[in-house]
Amino acid sequence: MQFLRRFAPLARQRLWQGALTLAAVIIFNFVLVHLAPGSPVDVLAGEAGTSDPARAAALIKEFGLDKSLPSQFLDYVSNLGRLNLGYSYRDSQPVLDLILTRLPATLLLMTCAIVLSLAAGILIGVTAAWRVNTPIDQASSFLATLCYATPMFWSGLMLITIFSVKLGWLPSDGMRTVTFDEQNAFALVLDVARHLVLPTTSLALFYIAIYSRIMRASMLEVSRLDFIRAARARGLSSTAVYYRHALRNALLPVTTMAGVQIASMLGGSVIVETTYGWPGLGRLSFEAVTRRDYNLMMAILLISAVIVIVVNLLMDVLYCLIDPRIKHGTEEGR
Amino acid sequence: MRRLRKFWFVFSRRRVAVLGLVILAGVIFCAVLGPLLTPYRPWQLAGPPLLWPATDARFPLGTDVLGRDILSGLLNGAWVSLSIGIAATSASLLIGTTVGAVSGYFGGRVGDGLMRFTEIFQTIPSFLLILMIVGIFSPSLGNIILAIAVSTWPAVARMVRAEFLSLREREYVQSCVVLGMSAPRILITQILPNSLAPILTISSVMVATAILNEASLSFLGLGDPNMMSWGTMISIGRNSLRTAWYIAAVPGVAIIVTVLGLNLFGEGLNDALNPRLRAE
Amino acid sequence: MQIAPLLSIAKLRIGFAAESGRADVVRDLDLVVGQGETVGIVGESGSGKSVTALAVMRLLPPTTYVEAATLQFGPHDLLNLSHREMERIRGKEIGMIFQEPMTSLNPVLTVGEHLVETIRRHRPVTRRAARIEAVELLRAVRIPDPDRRIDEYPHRLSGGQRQRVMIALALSCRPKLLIADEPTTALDVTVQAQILELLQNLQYEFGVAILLISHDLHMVASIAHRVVVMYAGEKVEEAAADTLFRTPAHPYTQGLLGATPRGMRGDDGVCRRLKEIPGRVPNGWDLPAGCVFSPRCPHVVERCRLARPPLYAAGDAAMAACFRLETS
Amino acid sequence: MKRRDFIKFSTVAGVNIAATQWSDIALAQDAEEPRRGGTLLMAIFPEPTTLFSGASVINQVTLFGTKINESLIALDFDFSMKPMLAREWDIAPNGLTWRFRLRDGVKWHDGRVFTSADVAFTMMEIWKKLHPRGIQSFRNITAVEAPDPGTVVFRLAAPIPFLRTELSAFDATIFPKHLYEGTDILNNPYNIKPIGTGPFKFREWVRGSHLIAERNPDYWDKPKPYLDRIVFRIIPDPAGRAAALESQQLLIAGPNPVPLIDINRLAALPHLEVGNRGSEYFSPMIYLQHNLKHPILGKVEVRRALAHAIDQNFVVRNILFGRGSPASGVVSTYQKEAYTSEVARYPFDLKKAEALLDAAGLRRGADGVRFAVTLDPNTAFEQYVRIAEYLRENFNTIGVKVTLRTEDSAAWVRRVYTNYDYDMSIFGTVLLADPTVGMQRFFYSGAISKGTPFVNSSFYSNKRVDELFDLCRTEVDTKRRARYWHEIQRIIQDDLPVIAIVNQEYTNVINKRVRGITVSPHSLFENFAGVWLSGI
Repeated sequence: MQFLRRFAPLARQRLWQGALTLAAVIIFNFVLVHLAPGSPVDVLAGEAGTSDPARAAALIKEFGLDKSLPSQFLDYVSNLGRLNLGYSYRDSQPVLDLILTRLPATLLLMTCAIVLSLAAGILIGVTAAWRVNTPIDQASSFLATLCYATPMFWSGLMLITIFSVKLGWLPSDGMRTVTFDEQNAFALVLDVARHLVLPTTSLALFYIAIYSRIMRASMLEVSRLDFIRAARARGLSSTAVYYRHALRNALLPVTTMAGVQIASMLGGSVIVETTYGWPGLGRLSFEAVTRRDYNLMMAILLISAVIVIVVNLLMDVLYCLIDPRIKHGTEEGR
Repeated sequence: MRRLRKFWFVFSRRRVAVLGLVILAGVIFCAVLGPLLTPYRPWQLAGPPLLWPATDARFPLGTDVLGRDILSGLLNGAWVSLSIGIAATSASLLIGTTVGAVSGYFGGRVGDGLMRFTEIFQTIPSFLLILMIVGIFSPSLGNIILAIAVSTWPAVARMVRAEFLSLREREYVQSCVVLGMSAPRILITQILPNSLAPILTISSVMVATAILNEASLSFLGLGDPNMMSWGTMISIGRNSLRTAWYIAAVPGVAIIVTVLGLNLFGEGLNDALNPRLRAE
Repeated sequence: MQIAPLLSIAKLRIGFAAESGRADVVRDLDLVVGQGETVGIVGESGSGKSVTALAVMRLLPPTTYVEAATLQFGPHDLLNLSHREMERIRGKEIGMIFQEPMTSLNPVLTVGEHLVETIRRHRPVTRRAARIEAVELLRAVRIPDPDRRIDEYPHRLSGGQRQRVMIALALSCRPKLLIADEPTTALDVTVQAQILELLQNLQYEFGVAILLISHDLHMVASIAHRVVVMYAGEKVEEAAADTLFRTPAHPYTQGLLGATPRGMRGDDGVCRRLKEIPGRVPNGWDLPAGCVFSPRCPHVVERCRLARPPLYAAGDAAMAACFRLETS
Repeated sequence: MKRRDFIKFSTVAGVNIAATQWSDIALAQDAEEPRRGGTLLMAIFPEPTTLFSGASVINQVTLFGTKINESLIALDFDFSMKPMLAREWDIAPNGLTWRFRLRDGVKWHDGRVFTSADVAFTMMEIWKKLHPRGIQSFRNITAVEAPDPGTVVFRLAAPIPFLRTELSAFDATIFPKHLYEGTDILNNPYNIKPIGTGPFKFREWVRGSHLIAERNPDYWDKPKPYLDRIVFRIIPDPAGRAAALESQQLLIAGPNPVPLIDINRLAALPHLEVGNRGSEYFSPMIYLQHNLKHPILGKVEVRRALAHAIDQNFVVRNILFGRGSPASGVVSTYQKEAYTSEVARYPFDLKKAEALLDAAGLRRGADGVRFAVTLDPNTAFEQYVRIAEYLRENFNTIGVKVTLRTEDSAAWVRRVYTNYDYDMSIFGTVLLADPTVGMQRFFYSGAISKGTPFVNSSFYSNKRVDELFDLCRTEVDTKRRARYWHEIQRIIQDDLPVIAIVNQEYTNVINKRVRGITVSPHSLFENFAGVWLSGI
């Protein structure tokens, strides 16, 4: 309970900030999306082959595109209040259902990518700091910069070429092999896992580089602080000093950066999901843009903003757990 | 001159930074002198298609699906990527610095308002924003630069604001205020020069990120069709992965090397310009 | 009365191996600390006093070198102990406290966690027993309401309280020697006095020897039995605390005493202007020839610039490195 | 390859499908006894938006729809009619009355009985009102009578020579009246979970992943279907599909499912068969269309010069990798009845092209450029963009500066068919069996209609050509109809509003375990009742 009492004011402040930002995002999205030259009816017309003009006019009327922009915006906001994110012209179903079917895949991919990038990043960062200025350190730093410089889609293509095409170990596409000998839960999990390996690696590579560099710098920084020398003066073993004292303090900047990176990782998932045909929100957003599906585009931008805000809140909670100096929203320690 | 020698002394101590500089120089060399180095234009159907690298003297790096010379594509790509990177970064720096300076120096409601505005761009994933902008407006060079600039200037704004907030408190700025110097003059003549170091450092990383973004856009088919950029070359090679994977691999390596060079150079710059490190 | 030696150091040399060659920070230092005895080391910053302490604890960075004829602590030859054996000594046999209490505690661990960790490191004690012992330790260092304070995080304690926790930590395994490197410098005067009094009581209670290092002559003299004065890496004078005060033998010590307000009240009760010592402390690279204090010594003679003065006897159990004491 | 081909809309008019081309050996294997059971893994791309093939002609909707809903008749390889839901039929000598005897004992998937009322309702309310092609081709059908549940009669105001092909499964699948009558058909809930009489029932659609059609146990044509189910896997990326075909995670994919560069490599694999059966029905072609309102492109000599600057063989060899053939005119060689080769020819000759441009008074400027145009390729398929890049280079060499503009389909349709803000455009089209249905809309001046894609947006209008089109619409005698067609082709090939670049083959990649595919020229767009999986 003590934790909740301590964290409540910070949560309130963050949620208020989040709400404000979300409102700004909504307005921004609406304006951006409606500046688009083409309109969805062209897509639908294009889609249905040789539809005649009367039908095109009917479509415009039906989807309310003839109304003035402000009134469209008012409808949009009022619908938003009722959690109705609008109807997808193209997929003939509410946008919310469409997103909810695709969201789990993206969340799964991102969670794995975050876990992998944090774990690997911290491990590499700590070992590099532990063996500072040795060949291991230089090699890992160089490798980190290399991964940082590799475009996600390119690493995707190469991984597919090697592991899927040449070696055939891993599938190159989709989330599940669709077969019908009833898979038990374990086989299903294993199947999804096999599909998950390459996309997660592609998405995580970039962030492993970032986290390992931050972790290394942070470890070196912390190791120079007084309480480390004091701990060694108390005869604690070097590993105890390194892992229990230095590591935990060095984690603080990494968690901050992890929060900030979530937004860019969601952006990165667009590329990875398109390269691997992963049925997630990223690929859906790309399709939404090319299909000029207004409601879907706005909904995805909104959901992404919500995800980023929620995850940042989680990161703050994590930060408070790690750093007791934070209380009542005043981040002394940060 | 002395400062330059001092800068070079610290900069050259980090071997990696020098490597970055060498790579950067190489890429710029290719970008500028590209057309003179190869007889073919990037789009020109110069030879037999699907030639593997190092099999035909005329095409050292081979040809793509339509027989276009990959080497001249690479050189032209260097020019495209660098120009897009630099243009987008300078636009982003311009917007970001002004917003950051204003909100950092004046603070108060204006400052917070501006920061709230930049926060939007923090919550919307940057590449998704770029995608939306380019996807919506036709994928031309101008729109790509606009999209990248729009999605990256908030990072600059936040950094510049932090710099200005700290520099604003320094005595030499206070004394200028006392002398009755106008606010813009103080901003430009006093505070800006001192915050150039971090701005310069971040700019090289931003150029790298801009190149990565442009490559991703071209890969998704949203690049400028009349520009043979590295991303376009990779997207051309995307479908022939099984038969001719070099078409996608070679430009990918070019991107990695360039971005690597820019990042290493940025690190070197950071150490050389960062007063605290310079003292060691 | 003869005190059994606990820490004996002979011909100690410490230096930094930079690219531009080796620079000695401490040269030919002899020092002995007896059991239960409090020895002070005084000197300006850069005189090598802290480095000496860190050398004893072998906490100096790898770019330094430590050579000595003897660096003996009880049965242990500190120079040649293995890394693991040294870890056994630190905290168990020798405790140490530092200058900056504000940053000497791990911000993300509670006071209790610090204490329990150290206790269990050196002794096979259950967590609950260690915690009880920790509360006792906090009470011993006069921290109010120890039962609640034990679960506090460092940032909620004042500077003085944190230094008390550091002392509790240092003494948690009843070490034979406590090294205190400028323990009160960062604290304000009232708290300084409390800490010093605490150190004296604990010395009486635990019989621990204390090696007190400071630039504050009077603070050291107030609780040390014997004081060593160091200048530019060399021991220039050593004497019992009160002897040093009454009859400072070495010109540098006289200068130091002259530079502190208390020492300036003349016999006629009139305060004279503070005298400060001209010049600057030389660093390891460009040491003057001959006596190291010669450039700043008011009584300098030709001989001082040519040769280094050895340590001459100056009164009972006192010595100083100045030719003027040479009673041929 | 433009990355967007993986979101291929069928902006190709109508449908691009192909049947499998079986070598003789394969035909012999069919003599084996079909085996029950198994799951057919089939590719469907891009993901359909609806499954209601009554109001949409895009291929992925029809690819799925033809497994669920059936039509009155099917077509044999010589386009003759074969019984389907109609057992037998008789056509009045004047071609104005078509009577069909329906098969009895046929049930809808929800158990209701299939009757002539369903056919009447579908014709009058769906094909004639909503089906993009049906609106035109069934215009002359004035009434549909259902004297008894087993008989349906079509009354025509004027003969429809192509009614035979239009009534086949491809364009005219029948829908349950009891589920659609009185509803807003376009938004009917069954549009995404269709009910039909076909061999497979709709079971599941997981967006972004797959669709499943389950075996219909009480299908009227016992013992078919042989398969347990068909899984339509949504793999948006061509290279992904190629990998899946190779690793047998897909057994059948078409049309043009994989990057053309990979086709020959896949064809060489032991377990795969690559063929283009079905091109005959759809006669796919790639057009370069000019906007005749453009001041310079409006001149016919300029268009002829540009025609000379296109090496069709290069396109076939390096862009289609042999999966196509040079086009002599705007009518496909597959449309045997209508095709003629005695038309004006424009062999590849850059010198002649330059001469024509000089003659037209378009001298090279200081920078060597005669004039500049924009080129908007459709980005649905990678090959259109590659051809655009190829044309840009060739036109460059003869002094015509081309700027490429690529944008997604919404913007392309708006530019070419609504705002007419384009100079030249490249797209693929399907001319179907009968040119009146497939080809007339591009050249008939009456077909110009703002906002409707894949119609005459080149503003070509030639009085004589319009007359000939009107004659063809109702002329029943095939010889006379052919003569009209030949004249149309000669005129168009002189005027060149559109330069036909290549006949494009539509290839399918099919695993050799899949048998019984070759049933009709529609190949993949058949109901797969007779398809089975051999055990090898």
